Amino acid sequence: MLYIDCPWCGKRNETEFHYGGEAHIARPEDPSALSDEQWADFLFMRKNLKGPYAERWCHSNGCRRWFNVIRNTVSHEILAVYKMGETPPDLGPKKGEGV
Amino acid sequence: MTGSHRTQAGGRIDRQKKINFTFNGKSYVGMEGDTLASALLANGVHLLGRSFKYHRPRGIVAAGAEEPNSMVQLGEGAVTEPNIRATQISLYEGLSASSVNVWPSVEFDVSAMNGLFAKIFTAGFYNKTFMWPRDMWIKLYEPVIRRAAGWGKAPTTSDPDIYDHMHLTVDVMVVGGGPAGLSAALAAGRSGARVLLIDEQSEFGGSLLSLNRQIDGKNAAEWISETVSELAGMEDVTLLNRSIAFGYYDQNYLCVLEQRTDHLPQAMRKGKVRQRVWHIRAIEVVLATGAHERPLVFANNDRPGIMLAGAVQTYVNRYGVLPGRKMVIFTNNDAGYETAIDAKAAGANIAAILDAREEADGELIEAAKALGIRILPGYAITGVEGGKRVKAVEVRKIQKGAKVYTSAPERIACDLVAMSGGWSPVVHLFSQSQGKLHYREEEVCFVPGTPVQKQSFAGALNGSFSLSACLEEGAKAGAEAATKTGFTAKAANALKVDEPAMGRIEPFWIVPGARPVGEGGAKHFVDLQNDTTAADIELAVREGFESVEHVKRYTLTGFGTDQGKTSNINALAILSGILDKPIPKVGTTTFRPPYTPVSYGALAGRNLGDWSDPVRITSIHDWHVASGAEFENVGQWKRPWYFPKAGEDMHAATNRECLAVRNGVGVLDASTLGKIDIRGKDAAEFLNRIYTNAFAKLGVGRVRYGLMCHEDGMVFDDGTTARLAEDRFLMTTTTGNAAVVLDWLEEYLQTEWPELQVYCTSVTEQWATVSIAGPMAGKVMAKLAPEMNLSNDDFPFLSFKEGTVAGLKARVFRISFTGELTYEINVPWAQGRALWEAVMEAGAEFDITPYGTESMHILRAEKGFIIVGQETDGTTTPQDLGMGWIVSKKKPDFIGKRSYSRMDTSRTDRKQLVGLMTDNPSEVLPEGAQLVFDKNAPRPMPMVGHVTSSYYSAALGHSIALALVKGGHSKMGETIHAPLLDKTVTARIVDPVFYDKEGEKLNG
Amino acid sequence: MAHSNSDAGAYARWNPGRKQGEPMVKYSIFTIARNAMTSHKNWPRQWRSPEPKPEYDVIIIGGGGHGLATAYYLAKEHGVTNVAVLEKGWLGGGNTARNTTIVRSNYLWDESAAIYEKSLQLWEGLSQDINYNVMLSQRGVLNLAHNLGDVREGVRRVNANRLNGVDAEWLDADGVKEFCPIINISKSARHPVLGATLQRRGGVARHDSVAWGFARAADARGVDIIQNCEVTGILRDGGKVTGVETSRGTIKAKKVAMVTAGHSSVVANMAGLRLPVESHPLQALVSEPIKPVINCVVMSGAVHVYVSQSDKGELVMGAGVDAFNSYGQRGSFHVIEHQLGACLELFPIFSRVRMMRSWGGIVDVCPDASPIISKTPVEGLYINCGWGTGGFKATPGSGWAFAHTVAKDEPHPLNAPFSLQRFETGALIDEHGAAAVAH
Amino acid sequence: MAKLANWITPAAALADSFPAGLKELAPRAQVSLRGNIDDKAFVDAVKTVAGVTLPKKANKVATGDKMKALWLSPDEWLLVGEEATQDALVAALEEALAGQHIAVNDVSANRTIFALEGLHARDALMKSCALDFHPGNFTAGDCAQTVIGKSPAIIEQVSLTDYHLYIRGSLSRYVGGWLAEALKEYSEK
Ligand SMILES: Cc1cc2nc3c(=O)[nH]c(=O)nc-3n(C[C@H](O)[C@H](O)[C@H](O)COP(=O)(O)OP(=O)(O)OC[C@H]3O[C@@H](n4cnc5c(N)ncnc54)[C@H](O)[C@@H]3O)c2cc1C
Ligand SMILES: NC(=O)c1ccc[n+]([C@@H]2O[C@H](COP(=O)([O-])OP(=O)(O)OC[C@H]3O[C@@H](n4cnc5c(N)ncnc54)[C@H](O)[C@@H]3O)[C@@H](O)[C@H]2O)c1
Ligand SMILES: Cc1cc2nc3c(=O)[nH]c(=O)nc-3n(C[C@H](O)[C@H](O)[C@H](O)COP(=O)(O)O)c2cc1C
Ligand SMILES: [Zn+2]
Repeated sequence: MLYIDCPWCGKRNETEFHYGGEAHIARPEDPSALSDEQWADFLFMRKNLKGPYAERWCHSNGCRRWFNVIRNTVSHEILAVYKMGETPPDLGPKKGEGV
Repeated sequence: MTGSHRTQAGGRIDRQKKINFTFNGKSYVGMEGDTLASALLANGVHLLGRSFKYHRPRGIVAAGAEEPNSMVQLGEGAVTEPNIRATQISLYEGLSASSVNVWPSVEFDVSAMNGLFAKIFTAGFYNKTFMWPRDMWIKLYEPVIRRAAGWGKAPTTSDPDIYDHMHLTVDVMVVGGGPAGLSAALAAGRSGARVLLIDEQSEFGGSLLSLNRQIDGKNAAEWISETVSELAGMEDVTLLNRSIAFGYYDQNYLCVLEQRTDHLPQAMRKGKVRQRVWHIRAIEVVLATGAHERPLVFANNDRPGIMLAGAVQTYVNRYGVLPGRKMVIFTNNDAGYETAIDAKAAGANIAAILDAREEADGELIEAAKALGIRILPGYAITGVEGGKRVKAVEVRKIQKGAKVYTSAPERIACDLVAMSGGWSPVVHLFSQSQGKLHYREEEVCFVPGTPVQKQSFAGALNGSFSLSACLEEGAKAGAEAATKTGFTAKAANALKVDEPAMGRIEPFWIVPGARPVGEGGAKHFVDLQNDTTAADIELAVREGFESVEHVKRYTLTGFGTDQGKTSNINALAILSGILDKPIPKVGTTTFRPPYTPVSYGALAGRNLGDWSDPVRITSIHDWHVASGAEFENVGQWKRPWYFPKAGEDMHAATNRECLAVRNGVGVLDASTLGKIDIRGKDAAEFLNRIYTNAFAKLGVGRVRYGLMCHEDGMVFDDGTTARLAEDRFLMTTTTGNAAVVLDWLEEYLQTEWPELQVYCTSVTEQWATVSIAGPMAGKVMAKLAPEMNLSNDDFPFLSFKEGTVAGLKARVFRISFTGELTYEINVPWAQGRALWEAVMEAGAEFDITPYGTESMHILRAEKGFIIVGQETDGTTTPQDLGMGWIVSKKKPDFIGKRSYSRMDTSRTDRKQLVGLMTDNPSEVLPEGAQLVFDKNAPRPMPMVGHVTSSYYSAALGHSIALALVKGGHSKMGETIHAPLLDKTVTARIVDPVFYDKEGEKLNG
Repeated sequence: MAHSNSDAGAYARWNPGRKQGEPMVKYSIFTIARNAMTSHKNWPRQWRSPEPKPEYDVIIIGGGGHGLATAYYLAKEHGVTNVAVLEKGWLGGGNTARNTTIVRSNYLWDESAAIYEKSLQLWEGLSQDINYNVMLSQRGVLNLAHNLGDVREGVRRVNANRLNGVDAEWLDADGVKEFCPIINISKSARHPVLGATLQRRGGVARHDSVAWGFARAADARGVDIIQNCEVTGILRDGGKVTGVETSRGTIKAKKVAMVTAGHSSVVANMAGLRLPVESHPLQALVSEPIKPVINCVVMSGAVHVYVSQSDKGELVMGAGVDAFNSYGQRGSFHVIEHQLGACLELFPIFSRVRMMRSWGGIVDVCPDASPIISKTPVEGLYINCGWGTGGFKATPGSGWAFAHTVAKDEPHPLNAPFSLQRFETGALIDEHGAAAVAH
Repeated sequence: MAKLANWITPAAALADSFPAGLKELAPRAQVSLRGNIDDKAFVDAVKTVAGVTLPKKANKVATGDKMKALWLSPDEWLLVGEEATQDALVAALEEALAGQHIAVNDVSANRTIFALEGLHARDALMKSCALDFHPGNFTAGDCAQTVIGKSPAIIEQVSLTDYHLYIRGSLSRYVGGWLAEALKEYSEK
């Protein structure tokens, strides 16, 4: 049971949240300008990193805000939490590896 | 001969309170404070069960959670429980237990014949045989193997007991209430921190309950009770005994099983919560889980009467039981001596102490000598006499490291062997928390390495085996943990402890018997529960299974209900010897939750029956129940499925309901639809991007149907949206999808288009919705809302009005899912019932007919309207549904648009929605029937689609079906077949709109 | 430090190994009996433990069931024997070691049914083929329906299966009760059982034995199985693969096949490829062994649990994946609690049975819940992944088809639809509907 | 203004079976308000109309003389006032906030309110919810959107031992039954 620090509500159990997968995949401005390959890339291809990974969560049973989390996908440690639109914090060379 | 093995005095049992119980049908008497194991030993019963593979007689080995053998079937009937360890059962009046997996009895067990084939049943033997003839595996071999499977039996009826869950957040959680844990809790508690102390045993004190020690000039028992009562007096300290931390998960989340009534006589348990799972979130965790003693591995070391020395000491000191009268002690460290001394003091005859170490001296050795106990340094047990109880041991002087005996065998008669092979710290929880272990050569054990969460360790868990160290480390860990959580704490001054000095331990992993391991009749057991022997481990390695994980799986070491608490370290040490690889390089297998088994009932808690998944009901629900409705589960909702009248089946009921709507008037509770208020200056633009069709130009007061797709172009929801104001819309979603759609909208608003000024608010349960439909709907409506202008000009199809209906503030929509004139009346949710009753009353003269989801489905299918999730399955585009008209060509972009031009999605021969009419008008195709063009094709038959919806249409007098058919849109009029189990049904492909193609009935 | 007093020198004697290509000892009750006479001291290794050669024709990354089966069929069907299987840990230690072993072929779409059915047919002769008892137990798999939507989908699948030549039956609630008497079919249950699909040829097999059996059989045909050898890089020259970098040095190869289940993205990334997969934890648990009470496999997507009883007596259970991505081989506890609630809905008599061990694996899930068995944009590099929660049953079939793809440098018709291209064209094979619990 | 007529929620049927410490409250005016807390005009207008300063701090309740405002999200509050005042409140807010980017919705019927009171209220919550209700962490004037059993819920602490729980109408019978069961253990003593 992850303990996720909602930027507004504070630490809550994972069961209050909805997982949103990899963060920072912006919807293309003009999808019609993309090739099928580029579109497939946007739709389906994911970094799926082992280690620190920037991902999205929504506090769906709380304040309903979407936000970003950097979580180590091996240790499950949550390294950073930041709001939508914010740039990922610099976690230093070691922890932030692979983000 | 009850009580014959009780000591004269002492122990923590209440000798005045006698407790009657039965084992294997025989009556015995124990005492308050006993466990089943101690009571049986007090009655001279050692033989409790049989081993798994060879069905060898097995007895009690340990005194706690680490016990590998003594599993019993506890209790009877509905409350019977398999595989409970006798060492963990608090004795209660009327307890009944029996041996598991024996037939006809534990004394005489037919399957002991397996022992004759022991040479065949080596590790992994089943991989090598039972292959020919091929079908004999399923017909003969497997059934025979399965019959031998399992230990105890599950009850055959439901569980009458109650279980529940609790959540608790604390500053400091201390696991283990031995000296280390108690002093940790005390130090933390005194700082004012919120502290939780748990211990699996019936009382706090841990191994201190079994030892003769003085703390601060007091008896240990006194120190324990003073400490516990001080803790109990602290406001923010929670004490849980009979509570096992069984799982240590990420972010200091620990789960604890509290056994609340298992120690009570059955009659006193009624109505009480039997077991409770505590979900703990702790800022700091102090682990003080102690250590388990290790057995020694020697020939036939499994005979009943061969026990762990510390357990013997526990039975003697804590339970006032002498498990044997004539004992042989076999040890590789000083602990065995203390057992000998305590047992002798309690009246046992100590035949000898075999010390695997050639040199041993120190306080305890001297004390034993002073008592005149025979000590044999450098000796080991090389053979055991006795089947159901040890009768004697064969001992020899042995040179360590080589198979050399330096003395002739000597036979020593005894009725008990107490062995100590050293101590294995209870690192389970730490390992579960993802910690890596560190091997301590000196203490010959694995201890926790670097902390990985906010955690610390104290006591025997750390490999600190002296009481003074345990107390000191505990106090320090407790104080530090509290300090880290923001309290001011300091460890109290060190307490004065009277305890014997303990000498060094010498590893001694395997004692060869008279013949090499694996040869001859003797067996060197490593895992008693799974009958894994040292020879099995050798065989595994010989066959190439070198990783400790492979050895575990090939030999099943540590696979049992004890999860190898006493066997894992011995197994890996033996493996290390064979591979000539240091123990830490061999490594351990993975520790996993639970630490000890946990009942399914406790894990499920109260989440059973109607609480397994919340039932959502509308405010009109009780009317439906009272009217005899049958219900359908739609997501979490209960919706009326149909309203049968006396004697009607579903078919008759829906025929009647549908005809009422087509010819008169029907009424439906549509309150379950999701409703979302969407507001802001960009609301229209937002909807334009979300829906496939255009919303910008929708007039205020008007309503439009829309389809929502995922980015991959596949339909995922539909519904109508009304424009309440220039900047405000009310969206409806399908019943099951309300929350999903809201999340979806928020996701786009917050993550993709934060520049749009739009707010979404769920109002699903603000509005109850009653839908009246049919040619007479207008008449009913007129009665309900006399002030409302219902004329088609003033209140046209796809518009809404606000006003008063049946005296209630209401919003009325003219939309239609049936093709009939329909008014969907919305009133505040909690007034839904009042509205419904008013509608029934107003409609009575028109024989207004309540209808359910089944009729709704038929009526919409007659009109060719889709249901998301029925006509669609995540692979269906709007175009496939023949709804290309709803996909805007003009809008530059909307969710899903880009995907339509992909190669596969733009094919024209995709599966497309069509209607089907069977050749035989009364034949109703089964939903889910597959369709083929060539009914004579061999299998695998090329399938071209399937039936998504199918009903008998009473209005049309024939069956109708909707189907997705490959290229269906261009195959109107063609013949298609549905090959079923017993026949093939032929149908014609038709337009999916079956009823009132021109839409003439919409206006009544 | 002091070790046991077993004679370490004897280790060499016990492990004479077997020369490459030397025939393996045939397993049978007779060889067991013969070996019993020498106290089992003469069994040879089941597979060799060779040092990696400098170069192979084919390197298979990943010593799970799929990788080992691929090696076996490369040797057996295509005569390609200069093959190495590189496994970073112990062979079979990935998902193969930790799955709930459900084997069935009753998938909805034609493409899936074809490959899983091929697999099931291979299963049916596998123990004999590889001379290793994988304990395939065709005791029947029930897939329960709890609402009208489930019923519709179940019937749809049964019909599709039949026409595809896959055995399938639809049972109503009473039929379910008859087939599995301990299921609660009460109408008043929160999610009552309305019926079920049944595939009688479905069942379970012994997970470890599958890995070990394929390893032994592949080894016997000359394949080098190299454990404790982690691939850390994929070497390329232009657009073509030339070998791999490993924890035991560089190894060259003409072709490289990636079969690393949970770690697909990590390994593919070494060749500069991004994949449409995400790695999730999938948990499972076993109860303490109890006397046999359930003689079939029961799966329920709606209440989310599946159960069978092993030949040792444990109830083997699982549910759905944890929502988040993870490489931790463990999941969240609430998933287990939820699953046991579901279990007791179906089997109230299990309330006093106890969970003995729980664990997790890492499954790589594709957006359409179907696998990828495909060539890649890099010449000579092939990928087999995305089996998600349900690839154990595919082990022989996947290995068979993948071996063809690697040997011939073109997919077999059975796996052609499971290409990487489908994510561009949109020709997904969406097994979600039919596979809410996709084991 | 008249009391709300014919107000029936699914929880009502349970009223007789509720143990001491649990009851469903009579309906109150509940209005959902969305807007920009950093916009002074918005905050001031609400203060004027509703008599309460919207809390900016997460999970806090602000109490005015007529009504209170529960923080639900950074741009969302639940205004709770006397029964049957919602229409007037909505109208007044709409008027006062005209032209701003806001949303006002009458949600008086959307959720029903349970009062959970007394010594064991916290125990019942601990059985139902993972939040930390220790007085050092959650106290009068605090609120939270969370989960009770398996239902979404808003929990507001109103005094030392008393809580109000705002539950979706459709789930009110589930939650009511759940809480009653949770309290049973204590009422039987
Ligand atoms: C809990 C659980 C239950 C399941 N239940 C079922 C079920 O009932 N039925 C079913 O059909 N399927 C089930 N599955 C799915 C099934 O287990 C998998 O699909 C299947 O085992 C995958 O086999 P594999 O050989 O591809 O993968 P694996 O067995 O995981 O093998 C991949 C191997 O690659 C190795 N590897 C990874 N990276 C490297 C590297 N860099 N270098 C070298 N080696 C590497 C790994 O160590 C691993 O051994 C379940 C899975 C889980 C986790
Ligand atoms: N003679 C020796 O060499 C030797 C060896 C080991 C221990 N000891 C003695 O044992 C004592 C050790 O003290 P300690 O406090 O470290 O350990 P302890 O064994 O006294 O206490 C540990 C307690 O933790 C409990 N526990 C373990 N796992 C648990 C779980 N998962 N959930 C709940 N409870 C759990 C146990 O039931 C036990 O009561 C000292 O007195 C020491 O002298 C002596
Ligand atoms: C089908 C199956 C049955 C299992 N049965 C048992 C068992 O009886 N006892 C046991 O301890 N573990 C059992 N396990 C679990 C393994 O011990 C182990 O947890 C699992 O293979 C994952 O490996 P790991 O926990 O070492 O990471 C079983 C695993 C599977 C896949
Ligand atoms: Zn939040």
